[in-house]
Amino acid sequence: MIVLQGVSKVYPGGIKALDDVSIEIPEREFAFLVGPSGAGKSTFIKLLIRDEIASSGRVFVNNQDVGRLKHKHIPLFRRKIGVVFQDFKLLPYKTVRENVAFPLQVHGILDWKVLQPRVDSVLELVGLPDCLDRFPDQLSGGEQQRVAIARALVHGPLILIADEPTGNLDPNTAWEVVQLLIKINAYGTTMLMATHNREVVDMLRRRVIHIDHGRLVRDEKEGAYHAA
Amino acid sequence: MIVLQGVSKVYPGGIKALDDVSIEIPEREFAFLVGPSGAGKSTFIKLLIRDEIASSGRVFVNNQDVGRLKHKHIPLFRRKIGVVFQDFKLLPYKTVRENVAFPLQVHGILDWKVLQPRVDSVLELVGLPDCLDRFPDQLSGGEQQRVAIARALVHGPLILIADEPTGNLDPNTAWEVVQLLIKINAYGTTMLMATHNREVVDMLRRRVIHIDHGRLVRDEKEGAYHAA
Amino acid sequence: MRPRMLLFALQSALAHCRRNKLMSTFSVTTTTVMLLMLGCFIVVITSLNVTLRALESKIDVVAYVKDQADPAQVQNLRDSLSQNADVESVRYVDKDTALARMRQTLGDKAQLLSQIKGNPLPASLEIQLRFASSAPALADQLRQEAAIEEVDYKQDVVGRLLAITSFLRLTGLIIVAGLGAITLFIIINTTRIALFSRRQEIEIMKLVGATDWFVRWPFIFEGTFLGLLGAVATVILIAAGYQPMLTHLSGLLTFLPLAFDPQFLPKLLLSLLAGGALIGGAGSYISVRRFLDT
Amino acid sequence: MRPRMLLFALQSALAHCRRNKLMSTFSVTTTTVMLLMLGCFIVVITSLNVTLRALESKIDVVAYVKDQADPAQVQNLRDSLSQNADVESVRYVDKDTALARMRQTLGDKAQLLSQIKGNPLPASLEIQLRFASSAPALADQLRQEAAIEEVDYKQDVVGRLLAITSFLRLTGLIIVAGLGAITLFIIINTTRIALFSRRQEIEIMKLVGATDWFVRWPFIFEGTFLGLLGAVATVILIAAGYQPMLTHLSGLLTFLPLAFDPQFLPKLLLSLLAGGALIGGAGSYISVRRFLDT
Ligand SMILES: Nc1ncnc2c1ncn2[C@@H]1O[C@H](COP(=O)(O)OP(=O)(O)OP(=O)(O)O)[C@@H](O)[C@H]1O
Ligand SMILES: Nc1ncnc2c1ncn2[C@@H]1O[C@H](COP(=O)(O)OP(=O)(O)OP(=O)(O)O)[C@@H](O)[C@H]1O
Ligand SMILES: [Mg+2]
Ligand SMILES: [Mg+2]
Repeated sequence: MIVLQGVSKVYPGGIKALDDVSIEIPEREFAFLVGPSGAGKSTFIKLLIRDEIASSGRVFVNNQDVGRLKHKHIPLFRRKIGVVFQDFKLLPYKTVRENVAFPLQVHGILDWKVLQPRVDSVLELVGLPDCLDRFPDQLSGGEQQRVAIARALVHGPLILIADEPTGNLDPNTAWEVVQLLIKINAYGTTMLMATHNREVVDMLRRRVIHIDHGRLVRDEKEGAYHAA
Repeated sequence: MIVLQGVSKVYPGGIKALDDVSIEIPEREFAFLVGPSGAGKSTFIKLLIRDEIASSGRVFVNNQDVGRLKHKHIPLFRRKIGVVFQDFKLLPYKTVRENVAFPLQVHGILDWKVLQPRVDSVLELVGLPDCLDRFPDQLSGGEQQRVAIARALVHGPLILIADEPTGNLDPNTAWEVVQLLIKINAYGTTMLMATHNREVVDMLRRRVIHIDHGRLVRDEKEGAYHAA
Repeated sequence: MRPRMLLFALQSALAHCRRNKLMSTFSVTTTTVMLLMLGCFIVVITSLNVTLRALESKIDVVAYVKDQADPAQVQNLRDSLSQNADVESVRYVDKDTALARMRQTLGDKAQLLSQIKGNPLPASLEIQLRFASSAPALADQLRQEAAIEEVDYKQDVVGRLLAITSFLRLTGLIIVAGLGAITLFIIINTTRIALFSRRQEIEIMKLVGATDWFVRWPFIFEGTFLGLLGAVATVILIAAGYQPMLTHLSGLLTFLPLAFDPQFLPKLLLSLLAGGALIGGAGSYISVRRFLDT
Repeated sequence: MRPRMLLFALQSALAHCRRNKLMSTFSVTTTTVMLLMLGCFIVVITSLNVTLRALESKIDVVAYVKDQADPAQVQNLRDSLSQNADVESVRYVDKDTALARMRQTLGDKAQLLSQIKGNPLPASLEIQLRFASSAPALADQLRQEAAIEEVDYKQDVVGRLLAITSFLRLTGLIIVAGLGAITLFIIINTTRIALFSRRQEIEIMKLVGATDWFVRWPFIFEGTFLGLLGAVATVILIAAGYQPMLTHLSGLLTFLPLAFDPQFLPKLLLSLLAGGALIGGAGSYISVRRFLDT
């Protein structure tokens, strides 16, 4: 599903964010991406959705060479992926309802009779049934984060990528969200979650991909947050 | 230092974020503000710096009635406080160096010969010695958060308020930051930290102010994240 | 599916305008001010053109008839002139009328004429032209006629008048074209600046899988809508100000044949509406493209 | 401390312009286009005013002298007229010269004159005025003179000319004032739209303890700087285009006394520079205030 072959990413200014990373994440896997702040986790994720392009090496997602996607094929490619961005990236002038509905609308589902139940149910799942008509800046940090999660889920993507999705959530809500992600993974969605939440990683014992200073330093099938 | 007397906050749309909260935080205290997502922690903090005004009740900070501050007295009032915002609020067109120097410049310290060593040392403290000339959008999430922390510290405020300052940091970096805050508190700065980091709260055993649905539900001298 | 998508884009556009009233107001006022300026100049310059045409039409060509000319020939000439498309009217002034006129013109110096024997003044054909520009050709043609002694049409004055009027017409055209280009540029530039603050929104939409067109349409509709709003305001202002302005101007310039085309106003207002909507939409299209490419 | 703070604000402003080149370019081009438009109109209308003055100065008043008038009296009158500030020149045309002229004017019809006994034509004073507007008063004054039979100054033509020129002057003034107001509005509105995307920055600065003025100064300097840049571009374009334009126009309008004031251009360019900087700075000041109040 996700394959990186000797991928490096150097940002303008010569900052090396990823350094010769090769990895393979098969379909239906649940993988954690861990590493200290500034290790290159978000950069890794940006490469997967072509928010950035690798400086060298190749990135395959869904059997497509992401770096060589034609401009017009990018939207269709991205619609098969759901992403929770570290900085949420909610649309400021759209309500919560419209933000969550957006990935479906992009798919061509424009009838609110069809959209409404799906939006409602996914907001219910993340614990936000009451703020449908508010704008993102009228929500608390954790509420915004959950809207971002809801938006990533709503269209049932093949791959779900979450960048630090519990950073603004209290432990209980964080656990509920993680349970939800596990359930979604169990139904067949490939999961990649960049996180600093040691508790969650240590408890779940799933695959752990550990990067540090842009290098892959550990890749364990049933790993913990810190190296054993 | 911080006194709330029967404070309520109702946002436009009738959303009650704080409900009759009375509390007192004396000078030099280190207090945690905990509660589930949407409990009202950030609203609490916004009232302290007059980012929002209480719908009823009175807020005193530094013996000043925050709600009744005259417009022209607000800047001087705010300069005595350092705030780490949940969403960082870095200035996008200023470099890291300039962002961190800004609170000092606001104080009238404009000479880079004076600014430079202070900015350097505080960035060193938060573990970011190398990105002085980058802009916020060229930093990772955790790096941005640490710049925000550096900016809150740099002018040696009387009160340091941090809203979820470790949400984007790995456990090690988070601990370093917390140690730093403890040290600063030990030198006499009053600390208020809104957090979801159970580990940190449980380890430090400081005062815990717990709010839920806008109500004060627990206030313990040496509390844990969850009620005993 | 396609019309559905456009409807969705329209709804999104209107929602954004409603939610961001301040910014929408700024865009609309810029459009209104620029279109109003353009519209006023078009009104003035169009009126000027009508006035110029009126000025030109006042040009006379006088053909002096030889005393010995054959009256039938002269009559023929009159008839053929009457049928000439360039000619507004022809009048035959016989020798006696000419003398009577001269007497009148001289007033109390008319006794000078009594000292002159006979009538030295020739008969003439006074030809009023539709357009001054046809004067030289007609004069040349008349000079060929056997019955005509001499042709007089104030060559000098007509030349100047034509030079002035064609210069004024050209100037008017240049001004309107120039102001049109400036209006276009300012509205598009304003749209660019306004959209600059929304480049993150555009980026987010693309990251969530929106196609370029899915992103574009709401912006195009928004630009069209705001442009149309600005044009509506302009149209209201011009429609309300047109009549009072005309009356005032006519009062001020009694000696100038200020003429106005009654069918012109609705045409202008419709053009302004279409123009406002078009520029607004096109401006958004162009501006969004810049942020889509990245 | 104070000048230090201004220096800091200036540095911040320049840094922002450098870091946000796209937006700065948009602002500058809007300023340039609007000032260029205003500048061109000012150039044209100022030239028009000079031309109008030239047209007006061509007005003559002719005072016919009584045949029986005392030559000394006439000489007196000539002298006093020469000293009149409104009078450009005075010329005495005696009866013989008048007759000679008439003969010349009549050309091959001059033999008519030989039938007239004596010289019926009066001597006259041909007075060229500096300004047409003084004609009626002077004519009235001359009519009081014992030596003067009659005064002729084409009352009708002068009236029309004065009406036209004063109307054109007024129109020019209205156009320049109107375009000035529009330029002001558009630049300020553009600044508002540009700053709209920076309201969060302003909010952050205030949250960190900046005073209103500490926030404002960099924006004012930025507006001033961008306005000045826009004006510099305008000035370069006008300075480069002025001479070729003049030459072209003069070629086109040989019959019109197109006159240009050589000291006018530097004045205009300086005003544009000052105006651009001022409007830019004031626009920023006004726009920032809106976001400070909240
Ligand atoms: N646009 C950019 N330009 C330059 N450097 C960048 C840019 N984005 C990220 N970096 C740098 O690349 C490195 C990796 O960043 P990245 O965001 O991938 O880290 P991360 O693992 O997500 O960290 P965090 O846990 O703090 O979010 C960091 O050192 C960061 O400073
Ligand atoms: N501007 C606003 N308008 C309306 N409601 C708001 C606004 N800001 C916050 N709220 C609501 O007020 C409540 C408290 O919000 P607040 O941001 O204080 O929560 P919090 O405790 O900081 O949560 P988190 O841990 O998720 O950051 C929430 O229900 C939120 O939806
Ligand atoms: Mg990251
Ligand atoms: Mg919060």
